[in-house]
Amino acid sequence: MKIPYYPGCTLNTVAKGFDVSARESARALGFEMEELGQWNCCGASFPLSPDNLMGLTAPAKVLASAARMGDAVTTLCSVCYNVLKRTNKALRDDGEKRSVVTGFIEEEYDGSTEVIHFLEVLRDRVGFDRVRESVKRPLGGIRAAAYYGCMLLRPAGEVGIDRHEGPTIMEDLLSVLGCEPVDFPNKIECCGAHLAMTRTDVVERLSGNVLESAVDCGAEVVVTSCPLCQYNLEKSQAKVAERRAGYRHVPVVYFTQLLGIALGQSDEMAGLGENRWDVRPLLEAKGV
Amino acid sequence: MKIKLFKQEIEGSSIRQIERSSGEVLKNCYQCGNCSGGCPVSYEMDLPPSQAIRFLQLGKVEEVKKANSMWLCVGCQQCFSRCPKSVSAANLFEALRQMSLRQGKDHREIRDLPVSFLEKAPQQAIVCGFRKLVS
Amino acid sequence: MDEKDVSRTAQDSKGGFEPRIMAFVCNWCTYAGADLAGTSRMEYKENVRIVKLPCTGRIDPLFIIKAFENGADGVLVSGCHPGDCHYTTGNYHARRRWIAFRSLMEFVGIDLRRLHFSWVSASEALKWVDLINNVTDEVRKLGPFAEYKGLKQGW
Amino acid sequence: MARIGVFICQCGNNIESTVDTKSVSEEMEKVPGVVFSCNYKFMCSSPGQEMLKEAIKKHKLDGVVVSACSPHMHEKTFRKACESAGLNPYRCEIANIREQCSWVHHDKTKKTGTVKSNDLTRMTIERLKRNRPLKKINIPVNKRALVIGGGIAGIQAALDIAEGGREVILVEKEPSIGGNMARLSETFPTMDCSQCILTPKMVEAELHERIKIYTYSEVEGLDGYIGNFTVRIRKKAKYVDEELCTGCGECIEKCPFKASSEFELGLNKRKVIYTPFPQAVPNIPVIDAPNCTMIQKGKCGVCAKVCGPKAIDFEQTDEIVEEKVGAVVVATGYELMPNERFGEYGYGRIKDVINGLQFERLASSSGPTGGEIRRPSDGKVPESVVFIQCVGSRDEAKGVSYCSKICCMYTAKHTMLYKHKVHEGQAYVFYMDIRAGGKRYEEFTRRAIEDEGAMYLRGRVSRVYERGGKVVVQGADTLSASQVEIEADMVVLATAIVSRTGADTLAQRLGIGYDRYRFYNEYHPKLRPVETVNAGIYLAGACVGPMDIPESVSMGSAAASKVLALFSADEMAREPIVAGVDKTRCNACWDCLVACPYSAIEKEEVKNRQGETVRWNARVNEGVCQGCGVCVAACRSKVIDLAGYTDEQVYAAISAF
Ligand SMILES: Cc1cc2nc3c(=O)[nH]c(=O)nc-3n(C[C@H](O)[C@H](O)[C@H](O)COP(=O)(O)OP(=O)(O)OC[C@H]3O[C@@H](n4cnc5c(N)ncnc54)[C@H](O)[C@@H]3O)c2cc1C
Ligand SMILES: Cc1cc2nc3c(=O)[nH]c(=O)nc-3n(C[C@H](O)[C@H](O)[C@H](O)COP(=O)(O)OP(=O)(O)OC[C@H]3O[C@@H](n4cnc5c(N)ncnc54)[C@H](O)[C@@H]3O)c2cc1C
Ligand code: SF4
Ligand code: SF4
Ligand code: SF4
Ligand code: SF4
Ligand code: SF4
Ligand code: SF4
Ligand code: SF4
Ligand code: SF4
Repeated sequence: MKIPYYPGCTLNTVAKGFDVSARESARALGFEMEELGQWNCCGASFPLSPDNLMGLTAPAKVLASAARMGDAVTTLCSVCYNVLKRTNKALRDDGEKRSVVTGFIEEEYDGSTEVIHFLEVLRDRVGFDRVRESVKRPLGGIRAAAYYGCMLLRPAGEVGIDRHEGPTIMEDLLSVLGCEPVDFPNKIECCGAHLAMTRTDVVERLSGNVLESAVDCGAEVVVTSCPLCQYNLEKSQAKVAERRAGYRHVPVVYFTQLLGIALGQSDEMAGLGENRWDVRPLLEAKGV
Repeated sequence: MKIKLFKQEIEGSSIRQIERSSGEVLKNCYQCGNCSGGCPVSYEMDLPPSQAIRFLQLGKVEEVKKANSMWLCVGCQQCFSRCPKSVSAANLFEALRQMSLRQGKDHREIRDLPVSFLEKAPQQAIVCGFRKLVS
Repeated sequence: MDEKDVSRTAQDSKGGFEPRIMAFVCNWCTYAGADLAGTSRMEYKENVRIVKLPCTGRIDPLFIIKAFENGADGVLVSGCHPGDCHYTTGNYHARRRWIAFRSLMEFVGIDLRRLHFSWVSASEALKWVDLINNVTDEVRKLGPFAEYKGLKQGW
Repeated sequence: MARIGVFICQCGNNIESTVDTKSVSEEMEKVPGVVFSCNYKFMCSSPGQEMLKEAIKKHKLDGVVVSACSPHMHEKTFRKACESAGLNPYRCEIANIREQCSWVHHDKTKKTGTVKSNDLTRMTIERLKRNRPLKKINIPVNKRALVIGGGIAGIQAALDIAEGGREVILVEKEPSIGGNMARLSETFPTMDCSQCILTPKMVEAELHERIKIYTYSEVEGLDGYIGNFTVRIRKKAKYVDEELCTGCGECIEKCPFKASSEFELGLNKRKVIYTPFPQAVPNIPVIDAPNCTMIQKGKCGVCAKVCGPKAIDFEQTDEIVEEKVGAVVVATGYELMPNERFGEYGYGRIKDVINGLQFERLASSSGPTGGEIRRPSDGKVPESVVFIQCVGSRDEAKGVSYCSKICCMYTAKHTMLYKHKVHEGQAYVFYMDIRAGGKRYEEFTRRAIEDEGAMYLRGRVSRVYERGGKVVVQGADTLSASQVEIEADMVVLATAIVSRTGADTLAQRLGIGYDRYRFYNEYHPKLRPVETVNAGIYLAGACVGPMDIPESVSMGSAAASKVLALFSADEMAREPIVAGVDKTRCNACWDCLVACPYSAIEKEEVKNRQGETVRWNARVNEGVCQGCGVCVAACRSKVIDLAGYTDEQVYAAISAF
């Protein structure tokens, strides 16, 4: 099985571990993530004004490129997923928009390519049972909090890899890998996103709330699917530690990193070294 | 605050432009406050989403433009996903930002950003941020 | 009178003093509430004997004196909540009557702690159970109402 | 000596598990007067009942005690069984040894349960010994109904009763039936035209062979009790002979004088001889005597001259008629609170401040402006209208504390009517909450806002004043936390719905209850919403509290079905649990009369042969008495008693304790 794959700009740069661990895991599970021959940045934000067609052109180009490779395209980053999926829907449902946008990018595209997140690939195409069978190093009951944030889930009806108020897809994967998933109230709250650029105080507060909420529920590691979440959560730990006596930093990792380790990848391959707080001691302590 | 209400403002051209640009119908909002209740940044907003919408309903666009709310909205869609009337404050704030940016007023100067940020931050944050905050 | 003594002995044979409580209740609210306690299989102290009347407004204060004379150690009166009376204002009449009646009770030498008033609606089974248990406990603490039985005259 | 049979039920194991029924049965045999006693597995089963019947016959029992479940369960069953065995059903009593003994005392040794069952059964036996056989009371029923008030609720009740085959007397105080609904333009939530749906019903009532309508009439008094009322009706002088008048309207046309129209709420004038509105039923004019120069000063008489059939009769006087009926439906409706109470809103001072019903008239095609929205002061079409909700309602300080329930809906309707007629107009509504609970109601108010563009402002208005031909409204919008000012052309006040002036007087005449706002009290607000404490008198429509047309109609129909049920038998059977007075010993202190919640006690005059009053005594009207026993406890002479719960019976039960 081969699946066209759109990495997006961030996975090509600061989030390499996310990318590599996923590709390697796919290989271990018997399928190939085939990077799009030609791609550009998706724009990292879906244009919220229906009259802003400019914002649709970049993702439309990505989709058109994917269409040349297969009937579906997968991504890892939550933001890419959100932007591609929404753009795709806009192009599919609105003929007028479609003709303007495709005219502008001078490529044919009808919206028929399916945008699926890597988690969906694992659940729906590979099957979590297959994943379970392939696990070589069960993760020793490590208590992992799956953090979804906004982009995987909202707006419901347009995106949504799972129920938008109570998703469990990531937890389901984590328990297959031998983790003990930790449910926590803030798992679908925003991390502060691009306010990292303007209002670090807000980001620190929102991401801090996520961290505290996870830790209070017993999390030993927080698992994400988005480089921006990852960045904000890691960056905000210092502030949490400042305002909360006895706070111990929790490692924040991509779900693919844990997947890779469980499937037997080396620490380097899984990019564990890229994380600001190392998850390795924790794994060792659990006998992984 | 004291305001006078005028039909000309309630149905004014700015209001119509905001509605067109956002795809939202202001009258649909019945001011239940769910958006403000769930918005992760409403605590920092001069006008929380529902109140911003209220001023737009009354035709008072300037009140909303003066407020910091639109620059704080991160587009997380929590408001929309829980709105019983399917109104998206996110879309309305986007429309207001566009209105402001299209007049060439940047909310953030690139040169003000710390170098460390530009080095470490994920590309997507920078791309997205520029799209939202800079014309 | 023989039968009565049989029952008295039976209660006393448990050991300590077991008070005898007479309850005057209205048919619509409290009687139905007590029924509900039964259908819900709740459990309460067995010391109470109910006399059913259409309405608390039917209760003549002399009934109470008569009950004490006949060996009751405590008396309970319970009906519908104010405003809920099946007969619209019957319980309100009852209430007004009690106010005048209290002083009479004291005058004839009845310890008012032996006399309890309450409102129990048809759905308040639990309240009924608590009421009986509490009244029983309270009257048990007061001991037998022997003084009053001495005053008994024939009716 | 009594011959009493005692039957102790085991209820399978329900009683037997904690009560030794055999021992109870043996114990009861020892009680004087008991001639038979047994225990049985299921007393209510057919064999159980058969056993009871046989025992009655075999042992010639004159009384039965069944110790079993609660009397609320099977008292009827066993009384019926006794009756079929020839025993008076009221000679059967139940001792409750299940719900109030075996089920609540879980002592498995059976000691507690058995002792208590002994007591309960013995107390019941003693009560029974002193019980007299009672006979059900039968009251003849006069199968005609009186309906007071000819609004939509009263019309509906009258039509339903008449359709059910019974005669109806409909009394209406105005010259026409129709009530407030006749004033409305279109009606929420469907927006059908009020006149179009009401007029056919009015005509149907007028033409119905079993409905007799008295308009311009009021109820002066009511005597009697359920099934047997006598009502006195004052027919006010119309100065027009109803038999002769053809309704041609010539008199109205020619009458040279005018007065303010009540129906149009002062927005228009009418002639001194008039019908309130063109579709009036009956279509017979009345003369407004205080304004008629002929009646006041003996000058004019134009109407009499032009009247072909000579129907005008200046000599007419009020007439009192008596009717005999078996049931009464009260449907006297509502009024609006006088707005003058709210000086800050300028009603009465500022011409362009009007109330909701006046707006209905402006919007009505048969109204003073022919359906065009024009403001009263200068007839200008208002470019903007401010509607103020909750005026007087939910206002403890100056108005009433309740919510008038329909004004949110009619205000939404008004904004739509306005928008339909004045496309460029802007409606503003000040509200505290939008209360639109009802089928399709919320959707209706949303339509006013979303589709018709009414601007709703959450807050109250503090003051209204005139400035340069405009009406300035100053209030708040709490949603934006702003003080709001609007320059409007007209202001409409949604004033509180209140009870009719004189509602209390009528209630006193009828012997029914009313609350502090003079709305009539239901027997039970949930379970008997159309009945009153006075049996045979029913309620319908807004005289009970603010309500809309669908509710008023439902109540009208519900009241009618109660009346028809009452009329379905020639006689009414009543439980014989009623009070009775020992008349010779009654000393006429009237304590009982004051205490009785149902006014069931009457003063009875005893005369000698010469026709001189020798004494007075109390008498219980068995048709009215509900058997509460309040009078018994009230009588200091101990001469009034309650069948089934006599003093003697209660004392016997106490003594057996
Ligand atoms: C501004 C306004 C708009 C409304 N719009 C709507 C609407 O769109 N849809 C809707 O469903 N409802 C509407 N309503 C409510 C509607 O008017 C009432 O629900 C309905 O009229 C109640 O009917 P009724 O028969 O109970 O009372 P009424 O209509 O008040 O009729 C009572 C009748 O009894 C007569 N009467 C009073 N006292 C006596 C007496 N002592 N003896 C003899 N006769 C007496 C009166 O003269 C009157 O004819 C509106 C109300 C208002 C104020
Ligand atoms: C949480 C809550 C609190 C409430 N509190 C109050 C209160 O305090 N005061 C108040 O006035 N009201 C209250 N209500 C409203 C009240 O419950 C309803 O008004 C009332 O129960 C409606 O009665 P009903 O007979 O119309 O319907 P239901 O009570 O629903 O009875 C309908 C019956 O029909 C049966 N049935 C359904 N379909 C069929 C079929 N096809 N064939 C045969 N039988 C069928 C059902 O089993 C049921 O027994 C409350 C409601 C709720 C939800
Ligand atoms: S949640 Fe929706 S309806 Fe409620 S206030 Fe916000 S936008 Fe308006
Ligand atoms: S999209 Fe904007 S307004 Fe809506 S909840 Fe998120 S931050 Fe708040
Ligand atoms: S009569 Fe009552 S107690 Fe006896 S069997 Fe029947 S239900 Fe049970
Ligand atoms: S003119 Fe005579 S008949 Fe004609 S309406 Fe007047 S009173 Fe009646
Ligand atoms: S007599 Fe009276 S009613 Fe008749 S026309 Fe003259 S003023 Fe009018
Ligand atoms: S129905 Fe609406 S306007 Fe009328 S009193 Fe109630 S809340 Fe106020
Ligand atoms: S028993 Fe009750 S209803 Fe009957 S007369 Fe006495 S007080 Fe009135
Ligand atoms: S209270 Fe007794 S004595 Fe007085 S009037 Fe009534 S019945 Fe007669």
